[in-house]
Amino acid sequence: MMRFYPGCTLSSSAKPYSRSLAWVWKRLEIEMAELPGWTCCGATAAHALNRDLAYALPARNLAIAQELGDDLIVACSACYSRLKIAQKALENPQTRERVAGVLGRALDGRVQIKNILEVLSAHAPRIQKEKTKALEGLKVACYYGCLATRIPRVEGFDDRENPTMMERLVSAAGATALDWPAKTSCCGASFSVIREEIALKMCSQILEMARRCGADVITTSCPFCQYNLDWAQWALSQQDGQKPKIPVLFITQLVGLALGGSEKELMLGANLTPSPFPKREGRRCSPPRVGEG
Amino acid sequence: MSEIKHGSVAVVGGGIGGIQAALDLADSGFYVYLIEEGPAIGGRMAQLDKTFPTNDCAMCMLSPKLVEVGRHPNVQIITLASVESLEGRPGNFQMTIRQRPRYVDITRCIACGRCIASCVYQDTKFPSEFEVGLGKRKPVYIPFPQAVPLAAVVDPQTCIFFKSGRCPQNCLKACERGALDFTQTEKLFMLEVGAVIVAPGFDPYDARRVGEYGFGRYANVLTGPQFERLLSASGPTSGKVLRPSDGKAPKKIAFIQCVGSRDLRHQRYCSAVCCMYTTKEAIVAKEHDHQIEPTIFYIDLRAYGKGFENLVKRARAEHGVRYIRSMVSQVTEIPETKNLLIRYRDESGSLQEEEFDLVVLAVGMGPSAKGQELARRLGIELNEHGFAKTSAFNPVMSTREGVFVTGAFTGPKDIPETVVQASAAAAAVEALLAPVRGTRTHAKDYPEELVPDGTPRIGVFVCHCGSNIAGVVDVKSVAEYAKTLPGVVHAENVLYTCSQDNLKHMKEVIREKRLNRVVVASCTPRNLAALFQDTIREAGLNKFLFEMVNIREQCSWVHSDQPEQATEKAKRLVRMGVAKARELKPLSVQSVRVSPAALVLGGGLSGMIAALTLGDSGFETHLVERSAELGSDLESADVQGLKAKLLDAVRVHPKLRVHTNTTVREISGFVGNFSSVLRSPQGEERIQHGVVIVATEAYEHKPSGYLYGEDARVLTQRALEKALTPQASPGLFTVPPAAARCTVQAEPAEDEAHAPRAQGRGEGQLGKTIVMIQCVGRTERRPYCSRICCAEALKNALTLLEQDPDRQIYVLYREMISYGFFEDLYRRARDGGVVFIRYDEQSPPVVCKENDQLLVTVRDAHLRQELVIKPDLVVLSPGVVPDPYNEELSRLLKVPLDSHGFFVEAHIKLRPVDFASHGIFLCGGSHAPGTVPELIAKAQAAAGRAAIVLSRGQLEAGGIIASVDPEKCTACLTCLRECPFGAVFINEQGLAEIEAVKCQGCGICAADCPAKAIQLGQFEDAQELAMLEELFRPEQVALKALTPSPLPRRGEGERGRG
Amino acid sequence: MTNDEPKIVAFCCHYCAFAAADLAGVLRLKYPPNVHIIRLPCTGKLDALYLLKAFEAGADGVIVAGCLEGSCHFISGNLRAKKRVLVVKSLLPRLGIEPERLEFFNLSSAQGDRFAQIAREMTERIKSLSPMRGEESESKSGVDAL
Amino acid sequence: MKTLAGDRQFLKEIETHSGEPVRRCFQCDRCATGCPMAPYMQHTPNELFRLIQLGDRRAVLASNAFWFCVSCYTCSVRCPNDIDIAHVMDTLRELSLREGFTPALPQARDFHELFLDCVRRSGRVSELELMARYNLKLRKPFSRFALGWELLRKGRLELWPKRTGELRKIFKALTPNPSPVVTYGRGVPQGRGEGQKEQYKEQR
Ligand SMILES: Cc1cc2nc3c(=O)[nH]c(=O)nc-3n(C[C@H](O)[C@H](O)[C@H](O)COP(=O)(O)OP(=O)(O)OC[C@H]3O[C@@H](n4cnc5c(N)ncnc54)[C@H](O)[C@@H]3O)c2cc1C
Ligand SMILES: Cc1cc2nc3c(=O)[nH]c(=O)nc-3n(C[C@H](O)[C@H](O)[C@H](O)COP(=O)(O)OP(=O)(O)OC[C@H]3O[C@@H](n4cnc5c(N)ncnc54)[C@H](O)[C@@H]3O)c2cc1C
Ligand code: SF4
Ligand code: SF4
Ligand code: SF4
Ligand code: SF4
Ligand code: SF4
Ligand code: SF4
Ligand code: SF4
Ligand code: SF4
Repeated sequence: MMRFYPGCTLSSSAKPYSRSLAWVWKRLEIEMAELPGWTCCGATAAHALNRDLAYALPARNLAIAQELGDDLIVACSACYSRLKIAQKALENPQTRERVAGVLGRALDGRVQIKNILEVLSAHAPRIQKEKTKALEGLKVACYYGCLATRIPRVEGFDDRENPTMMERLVSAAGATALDWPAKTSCCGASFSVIREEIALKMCSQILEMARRCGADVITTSCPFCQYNLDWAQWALSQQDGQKPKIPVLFITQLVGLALGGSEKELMLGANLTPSPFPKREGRRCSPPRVGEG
Repeated sequence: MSEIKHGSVAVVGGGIGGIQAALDLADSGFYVYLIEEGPAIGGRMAQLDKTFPTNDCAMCMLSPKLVEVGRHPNVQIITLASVESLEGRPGNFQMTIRQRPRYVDITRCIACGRCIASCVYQDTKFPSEFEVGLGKRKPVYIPFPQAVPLAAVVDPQTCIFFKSGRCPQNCLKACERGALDFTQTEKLFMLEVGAVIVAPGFDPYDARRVGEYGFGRYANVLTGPQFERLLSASGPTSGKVLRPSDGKAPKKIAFIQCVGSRDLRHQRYCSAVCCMYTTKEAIVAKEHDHQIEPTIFYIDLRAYGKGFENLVKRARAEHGVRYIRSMVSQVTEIPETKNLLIRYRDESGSLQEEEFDLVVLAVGMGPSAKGQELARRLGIELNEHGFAKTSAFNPVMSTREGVFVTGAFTGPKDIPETVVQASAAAAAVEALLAPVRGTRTHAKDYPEELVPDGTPRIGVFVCHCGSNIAGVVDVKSVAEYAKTLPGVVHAENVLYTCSQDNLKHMKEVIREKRLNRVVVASCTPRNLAALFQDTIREAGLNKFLFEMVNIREQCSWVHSDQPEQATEKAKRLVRMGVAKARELKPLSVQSVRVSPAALVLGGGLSGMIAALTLGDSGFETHLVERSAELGSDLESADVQGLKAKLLDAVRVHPKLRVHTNTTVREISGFVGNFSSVLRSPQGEERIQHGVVIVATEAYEHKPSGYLYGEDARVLTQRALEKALTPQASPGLFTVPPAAARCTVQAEPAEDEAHAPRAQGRGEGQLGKTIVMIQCVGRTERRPYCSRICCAEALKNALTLLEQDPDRQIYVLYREMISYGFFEDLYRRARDGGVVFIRYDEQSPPVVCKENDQLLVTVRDAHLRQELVIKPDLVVLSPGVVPDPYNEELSRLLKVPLDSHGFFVEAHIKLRPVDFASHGIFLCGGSHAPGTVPELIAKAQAAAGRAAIVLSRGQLEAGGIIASVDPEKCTACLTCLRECPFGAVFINEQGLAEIEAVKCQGCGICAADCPAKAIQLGQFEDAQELAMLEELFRPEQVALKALTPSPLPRRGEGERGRG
Repeated sequence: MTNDEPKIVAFCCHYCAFAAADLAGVLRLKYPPNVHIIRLPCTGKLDALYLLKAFEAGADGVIVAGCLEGSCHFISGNLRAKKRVLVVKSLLPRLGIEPERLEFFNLSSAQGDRFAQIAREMTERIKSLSPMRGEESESKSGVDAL
Repeated sequence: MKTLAGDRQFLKEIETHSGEPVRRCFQCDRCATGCPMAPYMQHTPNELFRLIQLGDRRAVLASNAFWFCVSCYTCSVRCPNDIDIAHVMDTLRELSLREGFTPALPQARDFHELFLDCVRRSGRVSELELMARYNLKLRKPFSRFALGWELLRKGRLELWPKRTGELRKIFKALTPNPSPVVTYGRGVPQGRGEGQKEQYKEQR
């Protein structure tokens, strides 16, 4: 069975993600249950300060999945990366022993950690067949961010430098996937609190690239990326209201839309940037075509 | 040992390596099956534009070889073929071949291209393999214009007929020769061969796998092989450098080195050629378009071969190529312009961003996938890099007896090394199959030559070439016109002159009409002249009584829009051809007996190998060594086993005569017939021999400065090597154990990993902290890279660490020249803790002493900081200089030395172990520095080339050569000076005379002789001038002059102009 | 030969220019039919005399085409030929012939397009010059005049 | 000018802790040319590595480079020598704190420590709590107020996330005593590492 590891963000700031994800699952009849008793993987902080903590926190969750004999499905790129890195590090017998001692649990390293995109793209044909909403002409820049595919020495779920799974989903959903050069650039999420101006600069470069490539929408599968880009546009617009905004959607929101989900069901309104479908939903915001600007 | 039975050899792979091996074998008495996977031979070299380091045209060098092997009576080319299996033992193998159908009968196809033009696909649609995807082809295509075999091929993968069975087959209908045959099927057959040479080459690394550079994603990111095609005049853009995205000429081009090489994520080794091919590509691009600004991003610039450094210097100084030592992490496409953004670190270490119009990725050489499959079928092993496994002491021997390997299949290498290895493999086969030499080759019998009577009786055959010529030129009127020309007694039109039935007909006509000269007006003489010459020879004519007029490539195909003018031109060309034919003379070819013995100069490693190879091939060999001992230079620990084996083998070999303490006083004669005087303490001895092999050495240069000679703790790498104990030397030859791929032990146990081990041997003398300084004295007396000293330093560093892992070793270098698999040594040294510090050419390290403590000061070029090291020992790599004695040898043998004192080969690419003077060959360090395996291959190759001469017994001399008319010679010696091949000598009469065997037929002497005393056969002045006059003779005058019946000789009467 | 087309002879080295001309054919490149090739084993064989003879016999232009520098099959034949061509070029004015009518080219066997281009350019160049020696009487000059 | 001691202790420490072969670096620059943060770093990763190879402990541990690393792993996946550079950056951060070097970005250390403290106490991180504590720490309690409000309004901030105390045990085992997290949570900013530094020195 597939066990879902939501991670801390999906249960708080990335609620639109977890909601839309749940909606899409239901719609596609994917069976998935939350990993019981999951805890934080320590993302972004543990590895920065304490090597073994950075292995032990994910390992605890791996151990739970292992005991259940289940695959672990992860939506957040940071969690995915930490879990994978820890699993790789635990291949080393000494590390494994140390960490297992702390956890009081044996680890066999056999848990399959899967990215949400792997699970979703297996359903791409169904999405293609069952889509109800026309997204034709909507030009989508798929943004993977840095963590999803860059896991040292680990064969990832997609090409490291040029992943295409989201593009396949976007095409299945009937929209046009753009090839653009910033799809795996780092958005500086971990600096959005510490050194805002740096993160803002990195985000604005990515947003700018999407704009220059003619994107109507950016889509992503990582809550940090979504939050960061969303926030950056919001913050930038505080400084300069003129800039056209590119909606930043979770991939599940986009797929959900194609499958007939309502903006409400998919929590589109919770995004800081507006919906790409202003007219139909009767909301006011900038027009989707921003490429020319 | 099973019996040696078959005098035939299978050469698998038709690249330059396979071709060279095939030619060497076929020329020395073996029948060769050349088996090629693709539709044509030529390999990767055919796709190159120019070749480094001389940057001469690849096709100009290759094409003559292609034609030669294509026409060789003892070579059978089998294309579209792969090996199924190999049974049996050396001398008696059975090889099963699977040959895919071509759907074109190559004996009928004349490569006219009509099928292609009429294929139902109007547009060329499918990516062309030859153009590396930059150009397109149709389902039916001719691989490339110079292809051998030159014939169309149908690709069933893309042809509609094979895909759906529903194609009107326009191609079939269009072919006038009925050459297309869609009923062909796959064939399975067996060959009996005595030995196998495997040469399947390499695959360029797939740049898509290095995703960060965006190949396949960004239009203006190309690979090195693609860029070659872009530069090639016959490539998809006719040699114009244009961007794929918009067809515009790029200005700024970035080259990124080591793409997929020297990288644990891809190929661990260095691909050995890409630094140079990029340098070449940058220069050639610049030559094509001066606007272009090339920039090369690299880690180490590996310009280690002969002449390489010079090319790089020229690239920098003359062509303004910018070299930036900084690897690029990623390439970003700018959406609007499709330009490419690159970030790098400049000299000062600051990060720069720069836009380029085009990016070229220097992809490395990966093992050939098909070659690996082939290896499986042949039952030979691969090394850990996926290339053929060879032994260091026999670099062309595979793991299966009787199966030899060569070229890029044995590891990344350039063309000269491939050619060397090919000749070495051929030599090894010759030695193995010596007892059955000549048993499978055929010598053709020709009727006795008729002696032509004075008056020309010329036959002219004007070819339709289907509609290739006849479609444009009115061939009938050309033939009619030919009949009116003086001397012509027969002229006719032929549908295809080259067809078998016509050749037969031609012979009949020659006999019936007692023709004594033949003119064929058809296609280019470059392909078919030899065929026609052979035909008239079969009819009893001297083969030089033939002239070929090209009215296809040089007339109908280029003037198809002006049929009338084309017809007129064809007539003029025929008139010229007939005029020349009237003047043709039979040329004789004499046979010269060959003394079946060899002289090898230099009894070191190379000399011993060369002598043994020749001896094994059955030729008596004199091995001459200046010093008292053979192999005295083989000092390092790792070659002691080899040295002992060689000395034993030399001692007992029945064909070898060793002359130690001996030098050569005099060498006279020429190929096949040399006569030399050997001088030893015992006196002088004269020997007769057919060939000479020069196998002299190169020395470690004696360094100056760095406290060398002043402090005993400063020594050279060689001296260090001697000081190191023999055991457990990692050696340059032992293949490094497969370094644990990528996965470093994540956490070595704290104590175990780096804890000092028991005190190493020799540590007391050599000390703990050791500094090695590379490229000592390189700027001054030795302005070239010596190729071996970096690897030697690595080897010694590893030995030092093996003795005591706690030693601290610093290597101060300019460029780390760990090309090819030596990259493994470099990595092992770093993993062992050796610290490599790069210094700039401008600020070499300084060695000094402070209170008896050695101090080395060096400016770390990466940190841009001065560092001071306090070593216990300083080891210098002063590089290699050629034997000063070479000068004397060069005078004795009349062979050239380059400005550094190394011998100069005949052709750096295609005749790397031959001297320009026939019959003299070279190997050893005096040719160019090299490692032991490289020198062994070179020595074997020299022996193999020499064996070709010796195996013949007779040499043919004559034909198209120059000769002096003693009546006219004024003994001015111009020719003696000018002949590039030393073929002219002064005879007893004090006049110039030309040694037929040495003359190569260039005609330089003839053009330079002020007394016009020299004529070159087939290109005599009278013949050339006759053509000129006929060309410009106005029609009316010509017609008048034509009427008289007794044949007029070219004389005053005909002259005059309208 | 049509009267308006200049008559051009091209002395081509077997290994490069001659092969390049073949390639031009294979690629079906077009050039004027007034260019005629005489094959030499190497341009090193080119006697200065041939050049003068060509003009004497009635050539309007002469092309000499050898290998790229450094690529001569016979080491340096092309360099020698180039020198001879330069010498003859310097002599031509004395014979009343524009030196532009004679030119030396380097090209490789892969440069089919360059061969065609050379043929076209030389034709154009010579057309742009005033016609050669109008009267036949002058044609006796040539070599003997030297 | 600079003297080389020929001491490899520092290199060994880093390699042992990180498990990464820092010695293998051959200065290709790829890590530097791909790093989004390189412009902010005093030493690009390759320079840092060269300094480690030469044993310059001070220069390395005092550098700001690893504090500016955002752990994007660009360098790690592109290093031709397969060195997980980002992980070495983690190691350097840890070591430099342990040895009492002043962090170049104290707020980064603060944030990470607060994050981990949340994790320790709650098992999961509440962004609201984290932000609040962080802002308090910075003595700018109202910074990002507007954003927080916006998020809250849009239902994106959970006020009372699920809590679990499960992780205290792990933290106890893995964070040396006194735990830097806890210590720091009590607000003892600088100098705290001194004792450890001594201890560490003895160790080697
Ligand atoms: C971009 C680039 C530029 C280069 N430039 C230069 C240069 O300027 N100078 C230089 O010296 N070198 C250069 N090189 C290197 C040069 O290409 C090689 O040294 C040379 O081609 C090696 O020759 P080969 O005969 O070993 O292999 P190849 O040329 O690869 O030929 C191998 C042949 O074997 C055939 N084959 C493969 N598998 C089988 C099979 N199973 N059965 C039958 N046939 C098979 C192939 O079809 C091919 O025809 C360059 C290389 C590259 C990539
Ligand atoms: C400093 C240095 C270090 C090297 N280290 C390595 C290494 O670690 N690994 C490696 O693979 N390779 C190494 N090599 C390269 C090479 O493998 C060895 O030098 C090898 O021994 C060279 O073999 P050779 O046959 O060319 O010359 P040599 O073995 O030196 O033989 C030449 C012989 O010719 C004799 N001779 C010279 N002139 C005449 C004449 N006119 N008449 C008669 N006899 C003559 C000489 O006396 C000598 O015996 C090194 C080379 C040098 C210079
Ligand atoms: S039409 Fe016939 S002869 Fe011409 S290329 Fe095609 S197959 Fe060959
Ligand atoms: S059969 Fe048809 S598709 Fe195939 S080569 Fe001939 S014309 Fe082209
Ligand atoms: S260093 Fe080696 S692999 Fe890299 S470009 Fe140069 S030759 Fe190729
Ligand atoms: S030390 Fe020797 S091999 Fe290395 S770069 Fe210098 S000359 Fe070349
Ligand atoms: S150049 Fe001519 S005249 Fe002079 S020596 Fe040679 S053959 Fe005799
Ligand atoms: S033709 Fe050439 S090789 Fe022969 S003698 Fe004359 S110059 Fe020498
Ligand atoms: S990418 Fe790796 S090898 Fe290159 S400089 Fe950085 S750490 Fe060193
Ligand atoms: S992980 Fe750190 S050092 Fe590496 S590229 Fe990213 S920011 Fe730079």
